[in-house]
Amino acid sequence: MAALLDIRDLNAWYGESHVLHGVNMQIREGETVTLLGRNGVGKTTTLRTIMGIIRQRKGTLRFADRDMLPVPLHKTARHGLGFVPEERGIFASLSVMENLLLPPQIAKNGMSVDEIFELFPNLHERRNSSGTKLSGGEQQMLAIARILRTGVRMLLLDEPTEGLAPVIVQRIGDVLIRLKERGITVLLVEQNFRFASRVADRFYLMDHGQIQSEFPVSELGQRMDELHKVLGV
Amino acid sequence: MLASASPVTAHAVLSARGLTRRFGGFLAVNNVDIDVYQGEIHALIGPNGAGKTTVFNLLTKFLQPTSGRISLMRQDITATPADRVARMGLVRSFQISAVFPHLTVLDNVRVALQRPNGLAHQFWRPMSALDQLTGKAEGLLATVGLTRERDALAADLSYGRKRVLEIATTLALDPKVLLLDEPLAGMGQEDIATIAGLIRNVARTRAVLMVEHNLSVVADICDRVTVLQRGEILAAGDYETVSRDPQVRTAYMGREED
Amino acid sequence: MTRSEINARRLAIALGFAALLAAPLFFYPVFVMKVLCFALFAAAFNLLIGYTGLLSFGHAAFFGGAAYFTAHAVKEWGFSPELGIFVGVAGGAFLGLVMGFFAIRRQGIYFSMITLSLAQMFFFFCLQAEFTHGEDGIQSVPRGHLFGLIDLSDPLAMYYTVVAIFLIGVFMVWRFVHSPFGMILKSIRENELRATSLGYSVARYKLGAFVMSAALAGLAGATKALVFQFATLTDVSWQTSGEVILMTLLGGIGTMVGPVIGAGIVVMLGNYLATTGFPVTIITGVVFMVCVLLFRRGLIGELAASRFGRKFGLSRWL
Amino acid sequence: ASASDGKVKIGILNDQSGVYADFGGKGSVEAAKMAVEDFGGKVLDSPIEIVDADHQNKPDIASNIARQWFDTNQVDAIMELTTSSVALAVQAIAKEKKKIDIVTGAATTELTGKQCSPYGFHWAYDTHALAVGTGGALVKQGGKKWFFLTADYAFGYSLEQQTSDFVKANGGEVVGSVRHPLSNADYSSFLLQAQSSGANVVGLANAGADTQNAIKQAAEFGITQSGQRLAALLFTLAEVHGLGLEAAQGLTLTEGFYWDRDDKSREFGERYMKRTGKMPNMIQAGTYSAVLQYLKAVQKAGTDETEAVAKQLHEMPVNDAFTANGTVGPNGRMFNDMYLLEVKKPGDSKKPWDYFNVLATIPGKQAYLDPAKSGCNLVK
Amino acid sequence: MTMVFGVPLPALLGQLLIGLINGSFYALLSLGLAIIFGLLRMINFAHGAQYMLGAFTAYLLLHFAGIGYWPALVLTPLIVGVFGAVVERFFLRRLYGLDPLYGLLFTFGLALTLEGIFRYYYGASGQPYATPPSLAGGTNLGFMFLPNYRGWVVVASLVVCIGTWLAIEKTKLGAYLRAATENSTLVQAFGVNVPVLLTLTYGLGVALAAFAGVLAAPIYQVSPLMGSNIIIVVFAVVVVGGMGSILGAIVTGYLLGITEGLTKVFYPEASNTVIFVIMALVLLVRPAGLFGRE
Ligand SMILES: Nc1ncnc2c1ncn2[C@@H]1O[C@H](COP(=O)(O)OP(=O)(O)OP(=O)(O)O)[C@@H](O)[C@H]1O
Ligand SMILES: Nc1ncnc2c1ncn2[C@@H]1O[C@H](COP(=O)(O)OP(=O)(O)OP(=O)(O)O)[C@@H](O)[C@H]1O
Ligand SMILES: [Mg+2]
Ligand SMILES: [Mg+2]
Repeated sequence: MAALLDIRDLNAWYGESHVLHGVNMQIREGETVTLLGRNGVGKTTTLRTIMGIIRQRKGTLRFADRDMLPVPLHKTARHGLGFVPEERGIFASLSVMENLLLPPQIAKNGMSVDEIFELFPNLHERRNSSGTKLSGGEQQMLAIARILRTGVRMLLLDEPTEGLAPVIVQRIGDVLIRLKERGITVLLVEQNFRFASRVADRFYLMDHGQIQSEFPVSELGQRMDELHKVLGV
Repeated sequence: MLASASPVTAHAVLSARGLTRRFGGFLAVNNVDIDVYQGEIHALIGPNGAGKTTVFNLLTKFLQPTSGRISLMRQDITATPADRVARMGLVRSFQISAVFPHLTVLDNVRVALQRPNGLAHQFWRPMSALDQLTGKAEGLLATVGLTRERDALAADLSYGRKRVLEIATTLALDPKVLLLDEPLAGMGQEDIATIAGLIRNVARTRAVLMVEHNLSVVADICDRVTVLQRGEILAAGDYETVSRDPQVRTAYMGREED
Repeated sequence: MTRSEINARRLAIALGFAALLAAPLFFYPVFVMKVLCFALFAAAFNLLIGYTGLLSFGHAAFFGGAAYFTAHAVKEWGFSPELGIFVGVAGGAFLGLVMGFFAIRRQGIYFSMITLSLAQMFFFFCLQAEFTHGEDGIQSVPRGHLFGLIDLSDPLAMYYTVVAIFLIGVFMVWRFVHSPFGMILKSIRENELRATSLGYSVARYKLGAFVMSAALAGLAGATKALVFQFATLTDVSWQTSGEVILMTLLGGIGTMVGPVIGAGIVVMLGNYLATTGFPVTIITGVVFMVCVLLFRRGLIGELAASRFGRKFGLSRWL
Repeated sequence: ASASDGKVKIGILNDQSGVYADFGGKGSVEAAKMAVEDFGGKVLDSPIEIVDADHQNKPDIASNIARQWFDTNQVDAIMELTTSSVALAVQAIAKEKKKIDIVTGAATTELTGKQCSPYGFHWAYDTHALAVGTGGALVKQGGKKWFFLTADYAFGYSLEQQTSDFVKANGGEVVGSVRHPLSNADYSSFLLQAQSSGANVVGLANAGADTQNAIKQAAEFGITQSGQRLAALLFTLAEVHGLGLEAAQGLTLTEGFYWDRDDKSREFGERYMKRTGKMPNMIQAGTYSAVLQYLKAVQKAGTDETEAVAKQLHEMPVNDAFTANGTVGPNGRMFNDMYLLEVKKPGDSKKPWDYFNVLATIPGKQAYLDPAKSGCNLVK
Repeated sequence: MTMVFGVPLPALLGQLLIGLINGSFYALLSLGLAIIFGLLRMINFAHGAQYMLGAFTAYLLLHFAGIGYWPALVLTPLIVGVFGAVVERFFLRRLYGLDPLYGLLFTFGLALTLEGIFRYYYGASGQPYATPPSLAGGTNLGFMFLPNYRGWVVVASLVVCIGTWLAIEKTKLGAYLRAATENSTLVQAFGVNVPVLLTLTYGLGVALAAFAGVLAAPIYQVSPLMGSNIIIVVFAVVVVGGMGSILGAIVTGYLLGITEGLTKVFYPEASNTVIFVIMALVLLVRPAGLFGRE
C-alpha cells in the first residue's frame, strides 16, 4: 500500500539558514508515528514544512498521492491535513468557543462540540472567556480540540502534552488511541517519551535536520541505548 | 481558614495569606496561604487552570489581588508595583517563554545584569560601560550550556533553547526569591537534567517556588509541595505525602503507570 | 570593530565635519540652517521611533511649540538668544511630559493616535492663544547677541551657532541611544512584560525617552525660530509631524545619519518643487508610499544592509 | 537709463497647491504675465521677466525663496504673497534687503501698520476694507441687526471686531455672535442660533471652506428664504463659482474688483478668461495692477533702484483695469474703491460668470484706514 | 418656555438632533476605520481621503455620466471599494507581517497623494453637489426646521451601521478576520483563504467611507480637503470607543456627535477640542477605551 504521506529528500530553509537536509519519511494511513529528537534539530520545522507554512522547501512531498509542493497554504487543510502548533496559536481576540469553531470543517467524521467538552471539561467551563485568558494547559487543550472537530485525515501534533497535567496527558493519550481506531493518521513530535511510547506505532529519530533512524515500537527495548545517546533519556 | 488573615509567618522569605483573585465572576484563586522558605524548593502543582500562574502573577504583582496580603522578607508588598517587587529580589520566569527576540543571547543576559550592577539609568555613559558585564554573562551562559549560541538572535533559537535562555536571564538578576513557571516545559531530556540540577544549586542560598508538571523532577528536587485545585489549596506537604493523597491522585496525577 | 571599520568611521566623521564647515560657501546659509534644524528635529524624533519603537504623530507640538516659546521670550521679554532657546527647550520638555503622561499608557498604533490627537489640541491652543498672533505668527524676532558677545544677525555667526547646536543635539541623541539606558529602552521595546519582571519600570523609561525626545525637538524648533526670525502655525500643524516622519523614514529609521540625510532631501525637495509647478503633496505622498514599499530601511538603512555597508560594518555606527 | 542688471525681474510668490490656490494661485501668475505684455515686454530697454514659486503656505519656504530670489536671482520685487504669516515674513526680508514687495493676497492690516516697510505695499484689499464694505455699506441698505458667525482665531476676531464697529457707527446693532472652530464642517448648530436671534444680517467672519460650508448649509436650512441676509466678510468670485449660484444666491460680499463693472474691467476679464478659462477675482486683478504699476514706476524713475522706484510708487496715481485713480499712502497702502456685491439668483444670471449685482461702491479713502491711525512708524 | 441650563428646551432638542446627524458621519467613518483596524490591525490614514473620494466620485458621476444621487449612492461605494481592494491587493498586502506603523505610513502617503491629485485638478474651493430633489426642502418639527435630507442621513447611517455590525459580529466572518490579524498563517493553515478575506474587508471599510462621502456631498462642499479635516476627529472617536471595537466605534460616533452638538450650545469655542478632552479623560480611566478589551 502506498504511504499516505510520502516525503523524500525534503529540504527547508529559514531565509538563508538551511534547516532540513533531506528528510525521508513514509507514513501509512492509520499509523501513529512519533518524531523524536533533541531541541533544535528541526522537528517543528518538519511539521511546518509539511503543512506548507514554510514555503522555502525542496524535494518530494506527497499526501494522498498528490504533490503538495504547489498547493497554496490555505488549501492544504482541505486535502485533509490538520496542524497543532507548538506555540498553540490561540487567538486572543476570540472567545474559547470561537477559537474552537474557527477551523472550517473538512469532513463529517470530526468530533462534535459535545464530545470535545466531555473530553475537556475545563474548556466547557471557560467557553465564553477570551482565548488567551486561559491557563497554559487549557490553551493546549483548546489547540488540540480545535483540530479534532475538523475531521482531517492526518494530524500533525507538535508537543501536544507540553504544560499539561498528568491526568490530562493520559486523557490525550486515550484520545490518540481512539483516533487510531477511527483510522486517523498522526504524526507526533514529543519530548515526553513515556507518552510517546504509549501511543506510537513507530518512531523516527531526528538529528541535524535528517532522519537518523526508524524503528517500530516493538524494537523500543533494543534501541534504548541509541536513544540514550541521542536524546539523553 | 477564614478571610481574616492570620499573622504572616516570621521566618518565611515570601509568604501570602488569604490570597484571592477574581476575574469578573470567576474565582481563579481563592484564599490561598503559601510560605516559601530560604534554601528550599517549593513546588506548586495542580491541574491545568487551577490558578498556579495566577498565583505567580499575584505574588509578583503583575496582577493585583482582590484580597489577601503578601509579604516579601517581612515587608508588606501587597500594594507595591511589579517592577519594584522585582527590584526587591523577587523574580519570575514566564510560562510562555519571554526573551528579547531581537537582542543576541548575550545581550539578553546583559540587560538582566544591568540593573543589579547599577547600569540601568546611565544615559550619559557609552555602551562600552556594559562590557564589564560580558564576563559574568558568559559565565551564566556556560552554566546553562548556551555558549555556542552566544551571538545568535534570541528569535532564531528553537523553542527549548529559548526556555533555557530565559532561565539564564532570570538567574542573572541574582534574585533572593525565584518564581519559575514550568521551567522545564518544552526542554529536551538532556536539558532537563542540567536545568534541574542548576535549580537545585541555586536554591541552596535562595528560595525557589516553581510550577512544574514533570512529576519525576518534582519528586527529585522539591522539598515541599503545594497542590492547587480550582483556585484552592487541596493538599500540602512533602512529595511522598501529597502523592499518596487520593484526592490529589484523581484530580491531578491520574493512573500510576504514566 | 575592525580596523577598516574604525578608519572608515573616522574618515566619514571628518568628511561630515568638513562639509558642515564649508557648506555656506556652496549653499545658502539659511537653507543649510533649515536643513540642520530639521535634521536635529528628525534625529530627536528618531530617538523615539528608532530606539523605543514608539511612533509619535505629534512631534510638531514640541518643535513648533518651542519655536513659539523662544520667539515670544526673545521678542516680548527681551531674553538673550541662549536664554530664549532654553525657554524653548524647557517648554518642549514640559509639553513632552504632559503629552507623554497620557500617551505612554498605550503602545503601538494607539500611542500614535493619542499623540496625534493631543498635538492637534495643542495646535488649536496655538491658533487661539493671544501670544502666538494667530495666523500672522510671531514675526521679526530679533536674533540678538549670543552670550552678549556674538552678533547673530551676522549670517555666518548664526550659521556656526546653528552648527554647534546641531552637533551638540545629535551627539546627545547618539550618546543617549548608545548608553546603558538606551539598551534598556531597546529591551522594553522587545518585550515589556519581561522587562518589568527584570525590575525595570517600563513607564518611567518610556516617559524619560519621550521627554528627552521632546526636549531635543524643542531645541530644533527654538533654533529655527531664531534662524528664520519668526514662529508660525505651520510648525505646530500635523503636516509637520508627518514631514518629520517622512524625513526619518526616507533616511532610515533607527540609524544616526539617516534622519539627517532624510531632512536634507525633504527640505531640498520642498524648495525645489516650489518653483517647478509640481504639486508638492502628490510628490510627498508618492515618496512616502515608495519608501514604505521598497526602501523600508531608508536610504542609509539600505546602504548599511548592502554588501558595501556590511563590509565596513556600517550598520553599527551609521 | 537702464535696469541695474540689464533685466527687471518680478517674483510672484503664492500658494499654488494648497487651500488658497484658487484664491490667487496660478491665476495671479498669469495676470502678472498679462501686465508685462500690456506694458510692452520691456522697460528702460531691458527685458522683463516673471518668475513664480509655490510657497505651500509655509513661511520658512517662502522666506528661503525670497532670500534666494533677492540675493542670487536678481529679483527686483516680490508680489502676491497669500497668507498673512508668509506676507509678513517676506515683507520683513524685503525690508532688510531693501527690495520692493507688493502684497495682493494677504488680508492683514499689520502689513501697513506696525510691521510696515518703506518698500512694502499693500494692494487690492485688507480686513479693514472688507469690514467697511460689508459692515458699513450693508447697514445703509437696511441691514441693521447683525449676528456674527466668527472663526475662532485672530483673523476671525479682527474681521468681526472691525465690522461690528462699522455696523454700530452706521446705526446698526449686533444682536449676537457665536465663535466656531477653524475648519469646522458643520454649521447647523450655529445657523439655528443665528436663525433664532432675530437678526436680519448673518455676518460670516471666516474664510475659505468654512465660509463655503456655512453658506451651503444656510441654504439648506432656509436662512435666506426666511428673510435673513447672509454677508460673507472674505469671499471672492472664485469661491462663488465653486459654490454655484444655487447655493450662493442672495449672498452679500465685498471685493475690490468685479470684471463685469465697466468696459475696462470687462475687456481685462475677457482676456484673462481666454488664457485661464476663469474670470479674475480681486487678488488676480490686483496682482495685474501691482505688476503694471511697478513697471510704470520703474519707467518713470528711470532705474530699478529700490528707493527711487518706491518713491514713484508712493507718488503715482494708479489707473488701470483694476482701479481708477488709486493713490498710495505713506504706509504703502493703495487706496482703491471697493464694491459691495450681491450674488444673483440662478435665473438672473445671463451669461457665464455673470454672478454679481453691484449694490454700492465704497470710495478708497473710506474703505481703508487713515495712514495716520495705522500705527505705521513711517507716517509722520 | 422651558429652559434647561439657560437654554430654551426646543433649542436644546434641535441641537441634540443636529448632533445626532453629525454623529451619523462620525459613526460611519469610525465604523469603517474600526473594521479595518480591528481586522487588519492597520490604521487607515487614507480613510478621510477615501471619504473625499466617495464625494468626488458622486460628483464626477453626475458631471460626466449624468448619474444622479440615488444610483450614485450604490455605485460609488462599489467603485471606491474596488479601488480600495486594488490598493490592498497590490500594496497593503506586502505590509502585513511588519510593524503596523508601516501600514499607517503607507496610507498616510496615499492620503496625501489622493488629496493632492484632486486639489491639482479641482482646486481647493471644491465643487457643488445639489440635494436630490426628492429630499429637498424640510419639515417643521415644532422645535426646529429639519431639512429632509438630514433626516435621511440619520436613517441611512443607522441602517448601514447596524447592518454591518450584525454581519461582522454575528457571522463567522468576524471570527476569521480577527483571528487572521493575529496569526494569518495559522488561519490559512486551517484552510481559510485569508488573502481574499483581507482584500474584501479593506474594500468594505473603504466602501463605508465612500458611502459617507456620498451622503456628505449635498451637505458639505465636495472639496479635496473635506477628508483631512474630519479624519483626526474620527481617529479620536475610535480611540475613545476602543480601537477595533466595532460596536464601540458606532456608539461613540453618535455619542460624540451629540456631545459636540451640546458643546456648540454651551461653549462653542471648545467644540473642536471637546473630543480630545474626552479622549484624555477616557484614557486616564480606561486605557482600552470605552468598549475596548484590555
Ligand atoms: N524563525 C527561524 N529563523 C531562523 N532559524 C530558525 C527559526 N526557527 C527555528 N530556527 C532554527 O532551526 C533549527 C530547527 O528548529 P526547530 O524549531 O525545528 O527545532 P525543534 O526540533 O522543533 O526544537 P524544539 O524541541 O526546541 O522545539 C534550530 O536550529 C533553530 O535555531
Ligand atoms: N486575566 C484573566 N481573565 C480571566 N480569566 C483568567 C485570567 N487569567 C487566568 N484566568 C483563568 O483563571 C484560571 C487559572 O489560570 P492559571 O493560568 O493560573 O492556571 P494554571 O494553574 O497556571 O494552569 P496551567 O497549568 O495550565 O498553566 C484559568 O481557568 C484561566 O482561564
Ligand atoms: Mg519544536
Ligand atoms: Mg500556568
